[in-house]
Amino acid sequence: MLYVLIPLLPLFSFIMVGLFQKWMRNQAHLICVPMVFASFGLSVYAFMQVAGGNPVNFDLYEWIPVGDFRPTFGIMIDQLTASMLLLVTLVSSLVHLYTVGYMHGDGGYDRFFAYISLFTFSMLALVMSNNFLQLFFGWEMVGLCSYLLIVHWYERKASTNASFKAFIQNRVGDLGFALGIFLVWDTVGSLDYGTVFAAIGDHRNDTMNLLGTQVNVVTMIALLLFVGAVGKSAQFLLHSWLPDAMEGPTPISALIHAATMVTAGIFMVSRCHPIFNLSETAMMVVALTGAFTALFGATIALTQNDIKKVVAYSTMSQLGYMVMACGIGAYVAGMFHLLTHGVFKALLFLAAGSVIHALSAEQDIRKMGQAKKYMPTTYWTMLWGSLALAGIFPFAGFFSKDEILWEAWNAGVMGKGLWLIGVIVAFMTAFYTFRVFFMVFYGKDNMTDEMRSHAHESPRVITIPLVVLAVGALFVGWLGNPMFGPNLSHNFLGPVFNTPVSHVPVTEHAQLQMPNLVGEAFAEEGHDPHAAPAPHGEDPQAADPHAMAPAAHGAAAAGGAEHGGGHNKTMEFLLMAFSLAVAGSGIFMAYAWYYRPNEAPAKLAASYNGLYQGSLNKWYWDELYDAVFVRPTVKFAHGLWRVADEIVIDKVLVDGVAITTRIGGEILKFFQTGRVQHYAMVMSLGIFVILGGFFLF
Amino acid sequence: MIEALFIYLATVCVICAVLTVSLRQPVYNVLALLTMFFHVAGLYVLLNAEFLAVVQIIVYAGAILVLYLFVLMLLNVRTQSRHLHRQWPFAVLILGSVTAMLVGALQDGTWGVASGEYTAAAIQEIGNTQAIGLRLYTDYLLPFEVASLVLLVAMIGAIVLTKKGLIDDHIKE
Amino acid sequence: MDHLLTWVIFLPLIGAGIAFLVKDHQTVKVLALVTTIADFLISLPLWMKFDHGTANFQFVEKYSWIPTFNINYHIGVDGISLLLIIMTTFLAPFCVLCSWNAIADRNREFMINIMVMQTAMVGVFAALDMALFYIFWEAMLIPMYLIVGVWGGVNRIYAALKFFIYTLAGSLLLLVAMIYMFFKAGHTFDIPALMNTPFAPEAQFWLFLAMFVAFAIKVPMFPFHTWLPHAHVQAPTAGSVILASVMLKMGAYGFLRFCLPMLTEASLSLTPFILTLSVVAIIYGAYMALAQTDIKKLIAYSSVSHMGFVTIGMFVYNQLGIEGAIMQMVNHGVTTGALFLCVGIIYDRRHTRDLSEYGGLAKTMPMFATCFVIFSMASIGLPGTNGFIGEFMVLLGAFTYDRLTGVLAATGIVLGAVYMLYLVARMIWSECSNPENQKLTDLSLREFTILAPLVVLTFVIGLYPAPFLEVMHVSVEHLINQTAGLAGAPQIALLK
Amino acid sequence: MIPLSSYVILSAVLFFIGVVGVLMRRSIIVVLLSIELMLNAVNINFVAFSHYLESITGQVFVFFTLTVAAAEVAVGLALLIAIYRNRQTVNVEELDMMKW
Repeated sequence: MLYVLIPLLPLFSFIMVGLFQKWMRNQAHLICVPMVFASFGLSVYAFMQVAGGNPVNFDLYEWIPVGDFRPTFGIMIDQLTASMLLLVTLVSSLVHLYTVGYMHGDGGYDRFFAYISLFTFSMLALVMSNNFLQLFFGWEMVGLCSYLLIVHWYERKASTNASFKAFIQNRVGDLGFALGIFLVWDTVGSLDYGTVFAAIGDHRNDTMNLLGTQVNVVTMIALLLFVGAVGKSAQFLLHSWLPDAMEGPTPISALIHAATMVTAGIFMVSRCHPIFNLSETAMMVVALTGAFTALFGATIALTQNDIKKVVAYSTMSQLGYMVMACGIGAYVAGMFHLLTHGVFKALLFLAAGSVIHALSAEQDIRKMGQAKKYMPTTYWTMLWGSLALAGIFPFAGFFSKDEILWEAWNAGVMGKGLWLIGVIVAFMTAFYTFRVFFMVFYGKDNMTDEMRSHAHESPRVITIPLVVLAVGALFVGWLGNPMFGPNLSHNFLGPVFNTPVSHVPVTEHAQLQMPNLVGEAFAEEGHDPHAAPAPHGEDPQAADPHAMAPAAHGAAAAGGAEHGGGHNKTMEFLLMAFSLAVAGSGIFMAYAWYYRPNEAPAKLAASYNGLYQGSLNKWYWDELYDAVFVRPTVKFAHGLWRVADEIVIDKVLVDGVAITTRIGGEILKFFQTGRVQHYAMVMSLGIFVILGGFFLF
Repeated sequence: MIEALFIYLATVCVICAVLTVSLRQPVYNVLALLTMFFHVAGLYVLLNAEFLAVVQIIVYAGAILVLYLFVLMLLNVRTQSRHLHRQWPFAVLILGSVTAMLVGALQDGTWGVASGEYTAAAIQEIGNTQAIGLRLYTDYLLPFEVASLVLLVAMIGAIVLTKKGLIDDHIKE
Repeated sequence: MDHLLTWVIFLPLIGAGIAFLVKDHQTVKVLALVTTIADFLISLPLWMKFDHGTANFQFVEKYSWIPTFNINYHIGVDGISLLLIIMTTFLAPFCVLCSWNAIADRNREFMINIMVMQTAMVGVFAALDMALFYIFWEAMLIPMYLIVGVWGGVNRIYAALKFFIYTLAGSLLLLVAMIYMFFKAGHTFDIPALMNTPFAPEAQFWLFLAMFVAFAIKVPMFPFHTWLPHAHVQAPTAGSVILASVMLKMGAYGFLRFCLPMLTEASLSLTPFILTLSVVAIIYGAYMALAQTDIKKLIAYSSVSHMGFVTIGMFVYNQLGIEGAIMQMVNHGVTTGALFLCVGIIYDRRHTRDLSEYGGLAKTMPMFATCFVIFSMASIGLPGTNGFIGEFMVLLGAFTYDRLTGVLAATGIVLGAVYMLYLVARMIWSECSNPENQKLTDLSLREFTILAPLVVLTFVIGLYPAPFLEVMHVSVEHLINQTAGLAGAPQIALLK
Repeated sequence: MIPLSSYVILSAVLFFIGVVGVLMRRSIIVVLLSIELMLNAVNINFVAFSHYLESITGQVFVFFTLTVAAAEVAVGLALLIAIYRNRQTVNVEELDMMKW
């Protein structure tokens, strides 16, 4: 029951700050920061418990008990949840700390703290859920928090619009997600993970009628759930809210729109892998969506000039990577990338925030340059983050990204294509990351005098989280290192995905009887599970780095490539070297063009103006949505209101009845002459009619 | 014989009725009605209702129609250039057809069964007047009293309505 | 307290009677507040002593009233009406409080109206005799007509007249149906007896149509909704609250109390028709709301949309759907009532309902903004707030009954968010450019007292709805069993 | 023997002549006369039925009809005088106060 405190502590601080706002004001962090750190501490404890083979699953209370429908609020902590817990609470703690400095003096200081605490609670409720409805609860709540935080500076029109957009696009995704949940309930009759995952296999051949065609129910479920992931993880078609969300303060960009909330989609797909695994079609859709998003985001990121936008598009692109990984069944790789990405992307955002903070809230990289001398800590941490993102050995991104690429390589014909996309994206990623980096810290000094005079290194509360994350960015990747020692990420996460679908042993309303695989795995290798979160990868123990990979595939229907043995190992190294070279060339290109002021980019842009404008304008996707959805909807609504409602229904039909009555009255008025004989005449007429009718019929 | 008498009486009744409603001068109307009342009395005699025949003449001819004549003289109403209402053709047409329908319908009706209680012979034996009186003052005593009350009310009403200054002022206001 | 329910019904009327004798406005205000609060307090034992284990009516009182027509004073509650009664008594004090200063003219009469209104409303939910039901049902119109017509806005006469005649027209058909049933059921208006009377299917069809018109106007369902925006816009705040929170529920309650159990075959065969109208109402209402610039109109149209969920829930004949519909009724009462209260609060300050006049209220009225956003989120149906519970249950119920209906209705989730957030964005966020808005003061203590309990209730229902749900389980099961005995409803199998 | 239907038909014809009189005359006096005519037509019916059904009750009712006729004449003529006094007319067409 101690685990209940993990989400409840942030909730408590939210409530306290919310209720006693008046007395909190600028002291809000005094409650929030300790609470979230305590939550982090508990998460570490929980992680160790899980690693020690004590996963938990229990219900707190029944939420909506109606007949057979008995969803609960419950807590389930398995390996997947535990690693998410760590990520969420760690990043959240650091962001809380960072916020103390970053938001200092802001009018909504207390409000901001309240909301990020609420967000932390919601995100924890999401990942710790043991059923779909609580997942949905967290899912929507994080959306709300994201909304409230984007609109933090509500007086800016852009913030308001961005928040609106974020909420609506998320809601569209949530609609799909909700429908997916409905279908799960309708198919299985339960929303509890354990029950659903255990029973979904029995329905693998069920079909349903979709507008006249028979489709597989499980595919339908998977696709609908994935729509939710598309919305939340800003995948292609529901992606355009994420860059706009950068209107919010930078800490939340780091926390919500990089490290945690946007990864909920990947988390959900991983969590629901027993469903996805059953449907090749769904997996293919997932993989292709992810790959396309990765490419799409990267192409846009190439030309953006707003420092946060670049990072945002890069986030989108990386999320695409993770989704792609899920789509080929490489959940472990996806989750691992999620974790490493959470760390280094949060770092990048926070560092970018530090830059912005230091340079008088300027976000346009064209107006920066030579910032290195003002902020050494930021410089170094950002460098580490950029290296991690670019995928340079030995930083985190290298391991996780290459694992995805490797899994893709092994995933059949389609996988090869995905691999190619992945490599191209990797090149772009390296390029645009260092484009920003060089333009900010080197290049031509385009700062105004005023900016320059205020430029300074950020205070401790800002730099400490940066440093912590930078260290993390350096080491966290080694957890999934495929070369030396055991691949800890696979050892730890693998069992979740490895477990045969029909045997997921989560029992309803009872303590979870998780297979003790994790503990055994660690025990066999003589490993100290308690040290798992710490960066220690150089354990020289011999272990097959792919021990878990086939397992991950075993369940996967899409990634059916068989692989194993020495040949693959060589191949893997070759591919690693290749992608390293690709990333390196990307960095070199950025160096060549942006380290010193250079005409080359402008020339290139001029010669491919169409492409350049397209990328700069996000391939006109906003304009397209505006023209296809927004404006027609508004126009249609207005038209419908004016014509259908006000005129047809109200005036013609409803008031029409009244007017007809009135006209009738006006006509009948003339029969009211006041003369007795007329009345008598009408009576006679009546007699005539009655008698006539009587005789006729 | 009786049939001939009936035909005569009925024909005169109808003609007088038509005259009553159609003649221009009110006095002629009254006189036509008077004629009709006499013939109705004749019909009553045909139907063995001698008492009623007498009452018909005394009350209707003697009292009611005389009252009309008094009023006519009292008011001295100008004869109007147009004595018929505009809707008269419709009235004649519609009611004419109604009458036609009724006449058609009533041709061969059988209504009720003779009770045999007051056969012509029985009435003759005790006398028409006594027969009515017996009925009126026994079974119909209460209606009879009510009728007298109606007359009383009518009398008071007539007085109140015609008395100058009682109603007129109100109406004028 | 043997006659607890009678007390709950007639206490406000007694209060109104006393208020007639008192001339002082201030005293009457206090009297009204005390009466309504007392009424709420004595209605609580209904809930606490309610036996969850039986579908029978409880707290029944039955006295012969008009023996000639076998009309009885017969009242009682079951799981379906209990929550609605509690909700009615719960909201009444807020109506009094929000009219405390807002109604300057003839305040005393206003309070009397509110109290009379409450008697009629509780009476409708508690009546177990159809004639009694009808009397309360119609009696409700009079104070509402006065509230809109006397204390309303500029076009109040038009709105009040439209409201009155529209509803009355529907009610008359109800009367016809009622009299027919009276004769068919062997000269009784008794609701439990009528529930056990089988009516011929052809007769049911016409009876259902007659009742449908009456109830659909009140709900209001799609083509019968146009009185609502007018009435809402013109009504004073308390009037809007009562309208939205309680009166709209009467129609839905009527469907549950009469159509489903008494006219089961007709209900089943006309289900596709009702579901279609409901889906149209959800989507159409949302689109209408989107086009509004008048805050009250926007919320009024949102009510059309939300009540669409209620009617869908009732006509899917499963426990999720029907309980969801009842929850949705309660939630809509709380949430929309609260939204109207919010609008009233801001209207008292600015005397305009034009959305373009507002903006940036978060800056000048942070507490108000917080409450408003909370209620908006509840209206959107965010998990954790009350709105989610009803909406989700209804949608899930609808989805299991007929997938297409479920899917189409679920689009209301998105559309609801669109118009509600549009309202929030225009009103609460964005720049506080209007100088009038910069002078606004935040909630007073009185206003805070009004909103705070509603905020609490929003979350209580949202996070722990079990106490609200458990009272209705058995009654709803009973209702479903009544319908389940008959042949399955025709399905619109487009997605099945 | 004269059949009952003859009397009934006669009565009906007379009655409707009376109705026509009520409908088509402009003078109140003649309208009242027409009403007397209708009453008489009814009386013929009563008496005829009384005779043919061998029951004296019909004749008793004629008696009552007579009373009503007398009362009607008294009140009617009184009204007529009152109207004439106020409006100097006995023309029914000009009396449209019932419109208000």
